[in-house]
Amino acid sequence: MINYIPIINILILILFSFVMMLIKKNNIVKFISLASNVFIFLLSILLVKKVLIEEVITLSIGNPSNLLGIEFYVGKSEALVGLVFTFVMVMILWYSKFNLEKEVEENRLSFFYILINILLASLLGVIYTNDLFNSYVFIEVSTLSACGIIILKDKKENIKATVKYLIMSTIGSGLVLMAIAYIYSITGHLNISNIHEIIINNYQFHRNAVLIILGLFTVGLGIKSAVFPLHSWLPDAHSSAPTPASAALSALVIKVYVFMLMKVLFRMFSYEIVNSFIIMDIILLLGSMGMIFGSIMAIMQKELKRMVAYSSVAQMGYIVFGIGLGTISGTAIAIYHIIGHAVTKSSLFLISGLFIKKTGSKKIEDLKGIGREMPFTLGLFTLGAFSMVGIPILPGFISKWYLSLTCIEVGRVPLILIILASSLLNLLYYFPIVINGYFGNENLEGKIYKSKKIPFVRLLPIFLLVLSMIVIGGMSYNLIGLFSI
Amino acid sequence: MNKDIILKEVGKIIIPLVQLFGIYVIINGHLSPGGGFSGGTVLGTSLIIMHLIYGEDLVRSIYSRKKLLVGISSSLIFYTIIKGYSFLSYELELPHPPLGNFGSILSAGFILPLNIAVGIVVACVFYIIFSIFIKDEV
Amino acid sequence: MNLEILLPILLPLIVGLAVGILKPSYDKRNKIIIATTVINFFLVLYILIFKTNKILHLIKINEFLDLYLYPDKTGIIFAILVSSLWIFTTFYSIDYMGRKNNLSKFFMFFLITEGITLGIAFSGNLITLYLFYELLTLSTFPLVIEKGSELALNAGKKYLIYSFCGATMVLFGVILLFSQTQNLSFIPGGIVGSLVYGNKDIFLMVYLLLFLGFGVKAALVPFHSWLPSAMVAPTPVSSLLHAVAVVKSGIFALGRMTYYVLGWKVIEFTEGNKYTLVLVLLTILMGSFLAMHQENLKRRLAYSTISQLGYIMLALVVFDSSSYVGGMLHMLFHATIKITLFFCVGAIMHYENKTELHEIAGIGKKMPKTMISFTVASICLIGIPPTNGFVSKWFLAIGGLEQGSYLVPIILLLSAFFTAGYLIPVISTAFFKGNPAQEVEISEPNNFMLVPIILLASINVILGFFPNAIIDTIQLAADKLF
Amino acid sequence: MDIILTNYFETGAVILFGVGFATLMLHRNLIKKIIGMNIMDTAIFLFFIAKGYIKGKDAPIIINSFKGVDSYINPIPSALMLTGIVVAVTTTAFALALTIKLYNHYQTVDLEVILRMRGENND
Amino acid sequence: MRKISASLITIILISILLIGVSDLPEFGKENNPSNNILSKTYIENTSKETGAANIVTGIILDYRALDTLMEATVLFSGVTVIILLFKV
Repeated sequence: MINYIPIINILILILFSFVMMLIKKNNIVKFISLASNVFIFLLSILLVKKVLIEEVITLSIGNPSNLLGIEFYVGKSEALVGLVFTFVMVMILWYSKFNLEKEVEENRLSFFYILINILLASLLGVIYTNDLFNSYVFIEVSTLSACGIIILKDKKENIKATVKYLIMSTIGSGLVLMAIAYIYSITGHLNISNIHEIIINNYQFHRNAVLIILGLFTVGLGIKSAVFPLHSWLPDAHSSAPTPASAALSALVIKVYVFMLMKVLFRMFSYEIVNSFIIMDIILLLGSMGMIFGSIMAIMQKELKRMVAYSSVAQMGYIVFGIGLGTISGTAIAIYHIIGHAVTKSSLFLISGLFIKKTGSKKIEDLKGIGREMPFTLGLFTLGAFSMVGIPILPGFISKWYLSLTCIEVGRVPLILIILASSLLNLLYYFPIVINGYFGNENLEGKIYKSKKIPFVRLLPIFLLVLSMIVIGGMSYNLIGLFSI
Repeated sequence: MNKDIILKEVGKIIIPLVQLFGIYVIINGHLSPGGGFSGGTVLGTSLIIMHLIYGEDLVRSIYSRKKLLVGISSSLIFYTIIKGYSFLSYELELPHPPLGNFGSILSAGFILPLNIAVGIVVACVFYIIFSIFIKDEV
Repeated sequence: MNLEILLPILLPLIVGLAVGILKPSYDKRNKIIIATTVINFFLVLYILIFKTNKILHLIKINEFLDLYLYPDKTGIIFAILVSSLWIFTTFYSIDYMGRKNNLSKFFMFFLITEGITLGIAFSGNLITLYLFYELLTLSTFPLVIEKGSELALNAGKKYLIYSFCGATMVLFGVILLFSQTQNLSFIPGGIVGSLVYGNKDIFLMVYLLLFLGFGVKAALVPFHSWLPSAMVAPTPVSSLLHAVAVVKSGIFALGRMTYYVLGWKVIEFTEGNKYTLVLVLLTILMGSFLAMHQENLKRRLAYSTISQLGYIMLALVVFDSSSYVGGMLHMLFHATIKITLFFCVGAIMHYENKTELHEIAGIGKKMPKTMISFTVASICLIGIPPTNGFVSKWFLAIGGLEQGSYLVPIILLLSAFFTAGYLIPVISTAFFKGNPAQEVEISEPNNFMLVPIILLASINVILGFFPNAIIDTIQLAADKLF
Repeated sequence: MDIILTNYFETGAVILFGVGFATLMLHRNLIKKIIGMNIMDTAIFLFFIAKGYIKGKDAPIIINSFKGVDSYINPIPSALMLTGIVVAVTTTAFALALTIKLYNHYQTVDLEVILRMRGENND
Repeated sequence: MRKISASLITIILISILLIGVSDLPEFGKENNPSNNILSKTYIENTSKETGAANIVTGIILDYRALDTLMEATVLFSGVTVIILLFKV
């Protein structure tokens, strides 16, 4: 029965989202969605325990044979990523239970919870599934529901951003579907493992086709996950959305597509096949460019949420960089960075939401002296910033360190300079907020010390997120050992 | 819009036929080409024609938006529960539905009810989307 | 399990946080702080006596993030220096900072910095040292910008950016080093050993990266400009930062790197010290040369610090037993001397609020004890026998000669003249300028300030006469290395 | 090269895909962009369906009696594309809804104009 | 300028995809890799196991029902989002 937890999770989530549609009262809707997500979280813990015992769980849905049915493949990395995603989603829901009313009208509130359930279900589906077409369907669901939580706010910016996002990601999914058509026509399978068995034998006969398939997958999934040159939709969408929505989008949604890309590259094909094509160098280049230019763009921003959004472009650069190294350790670090950044970036977004609510302005320069009014909150923000900058023991440092070691391992030492340079750039845009928040007399004058401070229970989700960030950093050695595709 | 007498009279004849055809397509989904989606589209189209010919109030009086939403949600819930049952039935050795005798309407286990549910969903969704677009507000 | 090693690090941290959060009243706060620093000094002595060369494992996250403390002779000498000078600074700063409100934040970071500096002293491998090094930057930053003015903020940001660039270089070097030797612990003679043969260039790169990276905090010449601009900080802070905590931590880290991680044989093999020697000599000359042109007294002392640090770094690029001894000696002596000078200048600033050279004409009549201590300290710094400054420079010169480079003594002599050149004017202005006719009533600073000054001055003299005890201790440490 | 002519079905689908892509790129009118998106999707469906076709075999529907495994075409692409079509329809509906909303806000469906109109309405 | 670049991108895309097409197996042949054991098994088992004469319906509602369920969810979320969009 425990083997079937992945599909049970997804079914429960969408079932309760259907149920929520019938209910009028917002409080009941909130309760149902929080309860279902917490339940999912507990189930995921069970799943992780099970997976840690027996390496891999594969279950085929619709038919006992994995040839006919749709197969789910839950390895350690899938289970852990799913666990972290559910955890982050629960925290986001907990936060929005208190803070969403300020941003969204009363009669739109219930839709957020409906769409969040569908979104989480689709994300888990993309993570767990081992079937190409099924993952395409899940990706479409996630796109639609992501657009939905962006337009919760009825502003012109949101609609514009959503149109951009929708058009871009439709192109992306079109390319993905094209790639699936190609791969189906040269292998005749949809199950990734079965495709692998066939492709390792006959990829020499279709080298062009395989290269085009790789390119289509990379571009298509790259558009959706805002890999650097294709990121133009991300800042508008993520900064105009209501805060919990942007936390979910920036921490979870864009990661899933990279995870899918990893599956395609390393499980459907294999390290040897992929490294024998030029595509990996291109991916590495994109990752490096993302690390640098994303940070530079972030430095130039005036609005807090836009800055954080651009910083996630830079962080996606790290993940793509890890993929592009094309080694097992590189993949492990990429997955580790997915987890660590999911936790960090969600907490940063939620905290900046609190700041914006407090100061009533999106601008960064209005945050001066915020440390006098909400010192604890800014302290949490500082911890997140430390992780981004790379203070030891925090996840950011761990990923940087291992990425550099892997660079040396594959004999590409100069790339370390890019990693370190981007971490210095992170310093340049995260620390001014902290410094101007805490220090400087003319910043602090006129600020009342802890004026009507937030009750701790409202800070608890963010606190838990930051705590789990530290834990993830501390357990990094054990974690990275577990990750593989 | 001006409600033309010819339209109304032809509609009286055509709309039941269209709906009948939609239902036929749905419940023959497992025997002949078609199925829930095609049939549901036909049904939704019939609602749209009704809306266009007799105006919104008649359709609203029969199928209010609340009813439609309830229809969508409840049939989706039904769908999910049935599919959850059959997904888990392999693991738990639950009994399979009777397949019936091949080729008759009442056969093929869950497929017929699922088709009906899907048909309801598609029809309601299409009509809701159309009615929102034509008034461009809820 | 030697948990006691953790005590001198944890105690100031905890007390500091407590002070910062609870915000006790003025008198209670002063009592707490003085008690803490004094107790800490004795804790360090306790470790010196009972816990030398004992290991305390903190956490082992993975094969490289293995944090442990290992106080050996060198580390404990540094720790004693830090904890003793901290006591004087505490007394001094209690009077200097006065009764301004929201000082509890200042004293919180003041104590935290002591804990972290002791952590640097005790850390047992390079990654632990790196961790404390980053934390030191973060904890001293609020002290630098304590005034909170726009100028202070900019100076602080400059300090932060310089330090983090240095730390990044260090990180790069550490990563390269780790990828070669799967080990970062401190062993006399280095961990590299025979690995250097074959991949000489990588280790040259590692050495240069680490030297420049740590050199940022040690105010090596291309990266020295944060030090004078950080003079906006209040005097106790700048005396601590520039005489004890920060720059000496940089020097200490450099020493660890040179003698305990890479090992001087390896560096000599890679011939990296040829390049760094140039930088060091440049530091000595440029520092003292620039110091002569400063009107502001504190800036003058800051530049003099830069050049004096150059002396100490000589011991890290001229690999010889006696030059090592000289470097260590100068590390201690310069600390005491420079902190005395800073205290005197600070006293003048605080009571007369005069900061420029020409303003202090005739101040020698007004506060004679202070200025006499200043004179004593500057004589020591110039290095006229039989003061302590002379002793350390003597060892340095010997070391240079034994290595057959005659450049070193020449530079030392030259820079001694420069030193005289920028310190004598202060003294002469203080005593002999201004009209001697008018009578001024003597107004010395009160005892909180005066006692540390006089004590430190006399300590300098005493050390100048009886340096042997310390020399022998350092000689023991040196014999392990050479 | 001749294979391109042999696979005329895929070739046509790919060219149609290009036409849709060009429509999406070139036109500033949102409605036309959406039409381009639809053309792209349709081209992909065509491409996919073509994978299932085998010369001279029947649709995969058993009329009276099962005529053996080798007498039916490959049913999988059809099954997949049924799903794909519905997804495309929903996306189109959503895009059209957004267009209507934008038109109510800006009184135009020209995406360039709309995107230029930021700044003055940063409410 | 936009037009030129867009048409260039399109032409490049088409040509790349056509290179891919020229690498694919021939159209309509029986021994293509896509007509493999998988499709044969579907054709053989669907009518027996699900009792559906329409093999496609059998596949989408029984073997690959998860796709269909998700597709219904797409419809649901689509209508949800549209209602949300026009809610005033």
